[in-house]
Amino acid sequence: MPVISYREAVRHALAEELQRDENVVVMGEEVGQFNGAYKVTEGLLAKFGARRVVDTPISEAGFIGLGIGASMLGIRPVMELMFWSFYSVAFDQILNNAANVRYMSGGQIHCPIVVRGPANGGTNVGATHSLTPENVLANHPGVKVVVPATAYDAKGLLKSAIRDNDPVFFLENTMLYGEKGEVPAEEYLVPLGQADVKRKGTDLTIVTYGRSVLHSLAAAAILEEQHEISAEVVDLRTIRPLDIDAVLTSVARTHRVLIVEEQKPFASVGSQLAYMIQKEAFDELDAPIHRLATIDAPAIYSPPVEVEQIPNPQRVLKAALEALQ
Amino acid sequence: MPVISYREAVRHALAEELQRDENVVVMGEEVGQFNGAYKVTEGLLAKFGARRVVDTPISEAGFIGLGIGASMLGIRPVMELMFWSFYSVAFDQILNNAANVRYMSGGQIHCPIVVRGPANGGTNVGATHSLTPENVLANHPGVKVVVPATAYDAKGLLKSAIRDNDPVFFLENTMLYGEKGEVPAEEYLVPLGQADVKRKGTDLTIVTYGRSVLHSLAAAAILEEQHEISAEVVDLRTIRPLDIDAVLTSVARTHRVLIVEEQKPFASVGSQLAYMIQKEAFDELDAPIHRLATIDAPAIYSPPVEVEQIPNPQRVLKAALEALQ
Amino acid sequence: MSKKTSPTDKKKSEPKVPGSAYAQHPVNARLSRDERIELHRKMVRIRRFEERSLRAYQAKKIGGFLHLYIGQEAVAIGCCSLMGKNDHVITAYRDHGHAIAVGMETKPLMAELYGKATGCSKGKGGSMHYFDPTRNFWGGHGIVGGQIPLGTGLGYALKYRGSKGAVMAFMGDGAVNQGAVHEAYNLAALWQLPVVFVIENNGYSMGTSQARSSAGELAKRAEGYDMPWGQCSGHDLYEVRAMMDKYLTLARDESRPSTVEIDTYRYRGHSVADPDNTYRTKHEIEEYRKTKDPIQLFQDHLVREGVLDDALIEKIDGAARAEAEAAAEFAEASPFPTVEDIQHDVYWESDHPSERQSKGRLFFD
Amino acid sequence: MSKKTSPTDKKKSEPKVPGSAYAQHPVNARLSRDERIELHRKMVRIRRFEERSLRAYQAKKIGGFLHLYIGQEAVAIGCCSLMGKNDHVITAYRDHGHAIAVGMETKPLMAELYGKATGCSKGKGGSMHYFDPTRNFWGGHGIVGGQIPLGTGLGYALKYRGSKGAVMAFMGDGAVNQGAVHEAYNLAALWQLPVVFVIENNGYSMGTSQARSSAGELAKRAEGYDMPWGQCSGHDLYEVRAMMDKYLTLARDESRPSTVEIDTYRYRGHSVADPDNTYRTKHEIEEYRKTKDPIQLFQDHLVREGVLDDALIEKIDGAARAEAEAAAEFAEASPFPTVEDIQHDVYWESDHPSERQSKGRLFFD
Ligand SMILES: Cc1ncc(C[n+]2csc(CCOP(=O)(O)OP(=O)(O)O)c2C)c(N)n1
Ligand SMILES: Cc1ncc(C[n+]2csc(CCOP(=O)(O)OP(=O)(O)O)c2C)c(N)n1
Ligand SMILES: [Mg+2]
Ligand SMILES: [Mg+2]
Repeated sequence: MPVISYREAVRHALAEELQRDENVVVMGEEVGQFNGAYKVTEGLLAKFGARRVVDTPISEAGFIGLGIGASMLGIRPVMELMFWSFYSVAFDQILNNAANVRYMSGGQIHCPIVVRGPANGGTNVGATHSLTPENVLANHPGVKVVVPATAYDAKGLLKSAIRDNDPVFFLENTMLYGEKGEVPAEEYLVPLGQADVKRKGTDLTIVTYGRSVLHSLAAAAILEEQHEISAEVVDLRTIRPLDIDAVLTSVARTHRVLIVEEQKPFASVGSQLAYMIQKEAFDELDAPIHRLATIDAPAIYSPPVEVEQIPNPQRVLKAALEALQ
Repeated sequence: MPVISYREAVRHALAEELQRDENVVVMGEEVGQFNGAYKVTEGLLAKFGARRVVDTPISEAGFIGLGIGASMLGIRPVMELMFWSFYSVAFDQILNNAANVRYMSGGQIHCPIVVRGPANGGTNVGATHSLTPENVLANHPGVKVVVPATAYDAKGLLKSAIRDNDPVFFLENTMLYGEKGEVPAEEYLVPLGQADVKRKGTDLTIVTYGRSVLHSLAAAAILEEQHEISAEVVDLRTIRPLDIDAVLTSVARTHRVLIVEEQKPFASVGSQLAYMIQKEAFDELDAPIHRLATIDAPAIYSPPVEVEQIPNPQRVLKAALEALQ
Repeated sequence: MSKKTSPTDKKKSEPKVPGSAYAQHPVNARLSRDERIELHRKMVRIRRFEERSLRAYQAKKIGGFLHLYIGQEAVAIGCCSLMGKNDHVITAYRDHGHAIAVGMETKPLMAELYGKATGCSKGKGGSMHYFDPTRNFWGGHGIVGGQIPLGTGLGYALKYRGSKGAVMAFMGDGAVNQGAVHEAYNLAALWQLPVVFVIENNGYSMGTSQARSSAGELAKRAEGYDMPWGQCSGHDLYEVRAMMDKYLTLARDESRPSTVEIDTYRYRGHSVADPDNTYRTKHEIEEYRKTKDPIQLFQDHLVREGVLDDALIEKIDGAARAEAEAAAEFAEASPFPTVEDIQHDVYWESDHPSERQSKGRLFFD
Repeated sequence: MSKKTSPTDKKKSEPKVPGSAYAQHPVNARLSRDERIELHRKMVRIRRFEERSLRAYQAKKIGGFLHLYIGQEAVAIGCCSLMGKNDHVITAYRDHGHAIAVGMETKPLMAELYGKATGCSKGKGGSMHYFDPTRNFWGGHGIVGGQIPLGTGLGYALKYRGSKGAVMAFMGDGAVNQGAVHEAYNLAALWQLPVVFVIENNGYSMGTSQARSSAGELAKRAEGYDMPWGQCSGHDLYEVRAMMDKYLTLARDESRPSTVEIDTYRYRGHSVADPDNTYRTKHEIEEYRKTKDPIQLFQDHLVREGVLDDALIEKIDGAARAEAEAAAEFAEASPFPTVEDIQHDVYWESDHPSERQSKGRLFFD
């Protein structure tokens, strides 16, 4: 199977869907002539032209609102937020308009829009550029939220997202863009809402998503080698819809849970998972559910310190050992 | 003790602090000449003049950002959001600027700003006007979040909030404005971060805040009368800082927990509480933690149906009985 | 505080002689007798509908907000009467007039106010959220200014598809101070989208006069984006049509955006809950009623033109009252949505279970 | 797409003769010899500091973004050299120039880039977030346009207190398309706040030329809010001072806001990570370097004025290089913040435990 980067996987998904459906438009700051701030959209302008690949001014509320409006008339815009952090200036369009317009119209309207871009820390860009809003987004019924960890998942999920008739928020990760993985040459889709057990295990369930999947796998390898502990790593892939069954199935086998997430802890995705697991699998739990999150403070700039603020393999390892006590 | 409404309690807090500190300014849409959309600020313009009580255009990002900037120079603005829902257009100012500027400056700056206004459903104003963002706000380290349920608490907490040197987000409730309660004639403060046991009980801990406190008390009365169940009602009053000790103390006595909140369920304040309780009091729990939240959909307009979408005494009662099974 | 002209002394275009200076404008001159009557009828239907809804509100049949359009009817009717099949409309929460103007039936409109399942939005949207995409009507939006980027996107879609149409994106005078509006202006001007931004300037945003909320002339801000703009009175339906025809044509034929500020007035408070006693005088309201009521003015035109007479006026009014009453009866008799309905119309996918592609849990408790 | 004048043919104010037409402006004429030298020295110090930081970045001593100001020095120095004790500054992420202009030491600036505890923001802010309230410098802000309401609020505070001061709120040409900027314009104009909105127009927002991002002339948008505005070249430090003096005086003396657009140019990519090969030609950059470099132009003025000679130029430059090197050594030798430091500087209250009034848990895990 071809080995390509996460960045290329996203790009291929965009190219294939642009090719497949005349209504798909890629839009955002620097996506065209500049080839993308993170080069995800490289070459798309040259291939599809300025009608399909559209550079915007720095007006996130304006152009995302515009995309939502266009989607109501059947355009399928795939909007790039240079950073998901900038949802802060487009919050109203994203979470009042895209999320609610179907409902408020009694089901007469739907918004087949995708908003995508990176949402992560670890690149030393400071507090305002390191928001990880998957919890905030998924709090709003009406939207779907996807956080792929691998090239394979990124491509298959993005293609599903673009074909989805509901607003889908797709959270990538600048630290993953260069990560490579096997991706089939032939077309495939990964359905939204289906978790993936990235590693089988029996002693501990690590529930995670996004880049933390990689850290969790690294920690699981050390647990196996150095501690003879068999950890299962469940990659949610999609936050909403949520494949809670996959989580519960794993918990029913391991009876111990560690949630790993690159989020501020208060009212995070992990909080929600903890609530659901204890509610739906109370008797399966041999110990409290543990969680490893980002250390609770705005994102620090200092490079070596930021590494310690967000999850990393050593932090996951330590948390896993605690969860097993 | 004088009995006044929640609305008056908030107004008195504003008036007293305007009187006490020349740097306090009340600002927002219609707070002055119109006497407030919900008449909370009635009479303040007449009493304190247009320098201290300031009407703004409909520019939430602009005027809240302005307030934050002014607070950096020592003004203590108390900003009214006509609805907290409109934080959607001011999100960046509130959660990137107010929450982060102290951190990004290495502690050189602080923002003694209060943003207040109602955040609730139940008044049939539809999906975009019924946001309850306490979970989203409290997710961001650097801010404080207060949700008072009674006139007494509203006054004492708002006065503390105005004197606080960190940004405080104060969430009122239009359905509570008319509720009356005893409020001392003499000055008092209620510290942020201190829960209040609004009813003592032994069989079940109901953890709640805001208007749901009233519903929980109503349900607790029925539980006592009709089911001989003694429910304790813990009113958090403040979401961040969080008085988790008060919750744990109660759980250690009752061993059963129901969380009641007027929030969309996914990654809510209740999720966070559930995580913390099971983590810190795992062995105290005789049954899974239950939660009653708003039915997961955008806020419906239809008046009799909206009553059923948000928590109400009957829904709390039903949930309490389930939690006790 | 910057100097302001109040709405009352800004009506430079006001007719000096009885009869409208704009009656002879081609877009008006070509109107048939029946079309003229229909324009009048629609304005009357709006007013009677809203008066009836006000009574229903007072009788506690309606919850939430009720923002009446009474006094502004000539704006929605004037603008929407120019709509061709590729023209689209979006507006704010004061949307009853536009809904009737685009041709929606009053029964589902009234039922929506009552929160009934037969409402145009199934009782989910309420007064602020009327929608009818089949009539190119995209709402009814509650967040001030939030609909303007959406409307700009409708224009984008038209241009993308090569449809020769125009979008009218309505907003109030207070809405121009929302950042999203300006972002949309720039996008529309930069990309030359076929959007007419219509500012319905009724002089107040809630209790705040224009002079207390906005620096500078409202429509003139368009100049900063190289966008053509115009101002007109919204009391004379003929004038609204004449002005809008020009800018709609610019949008349809040349795909050029513009901003049109239409002076108008609301007789009622901001919403039914507004006591309306802090920010304007009873006298001001009465003056408008007496001298500028859009229905009265147009009725006078049509009487002078020999199109209307007392009998017909009566008949139209009677029918409009009866229609409003029938709408209220329909609303009253209709069922409420059920608690199960709360979770319908959230996701396209959960509403189309057989076509669902995604897995996993969509709703939480 | 609206017609645009490119930055290069807009410099109507460019001096036709050697020497600056603005040297005789009172605000420049009154400068002492030492003051002139100091202006030059500060520009050189910025440039050498940034060149040194670029090398540190390439050596992987610096993380995140590094947005260099090289080519724009006359703007920050020109503007900030006019600051009185009640004048304040706020800017975006391209903030090194402003920080040095207001008088910050380069050691803590460099240490901040290295992410060290001795940095001006304790290593918490990085390149984009320099702050020094003691010098009336309020940052360094990463969200495009987000600092503009804050700056307006600084102006509000000045006026509230009755301090006779002005705020300079800097932004780039791309930032004018953020809604928050327009909301702030309206507030400043409506309330007559002493704020000068300074658009540093370097022709590009990242890889997007002005013509591809903005309809209309940038500064002219101020007109829509009845705000005075001006445009000038930012290559000639004397011109910047002459123009800004006028608007700062308007702010200080009459509490009137304004918008000033200053044409300038950055030689480097948007940030150090920008390969800078998709949106402008090498030729364009070289032309600027050769004909409009602000340091070279001012140096030439001062040589003509007899203020500078080769020896002094050399000496200043050598000292600036040595200073930059010393700053890098200081940064290198400084300690990083600790993991415990992550949770300091979040809340005023947790940083002042003895004065804490609130109870309960402030941090979560
Ligand atoms: C972002 C936002 N802020 C505030 C409100 C509350 N609000 C609703 S309507 C209104 C006044 C709007 O006035 P204008 O735009 O002139 O329209 P009009 O009501 O006169 O039709 C306000 C402040 C809102 N809905 N959205
Ligand atoms: C709201 C927001 N959107 C996008 C960005 C990413 N971004 C950072 S700088 C920049 C370009 C800004 O250009 P301009 O305002 O001209 O300033 P310059 O970089 O030229 O100094 C962009 C798009 C951001 N930081 N904030
Ligand atoms: Mg108005
Ligand atoms: Mg620029």
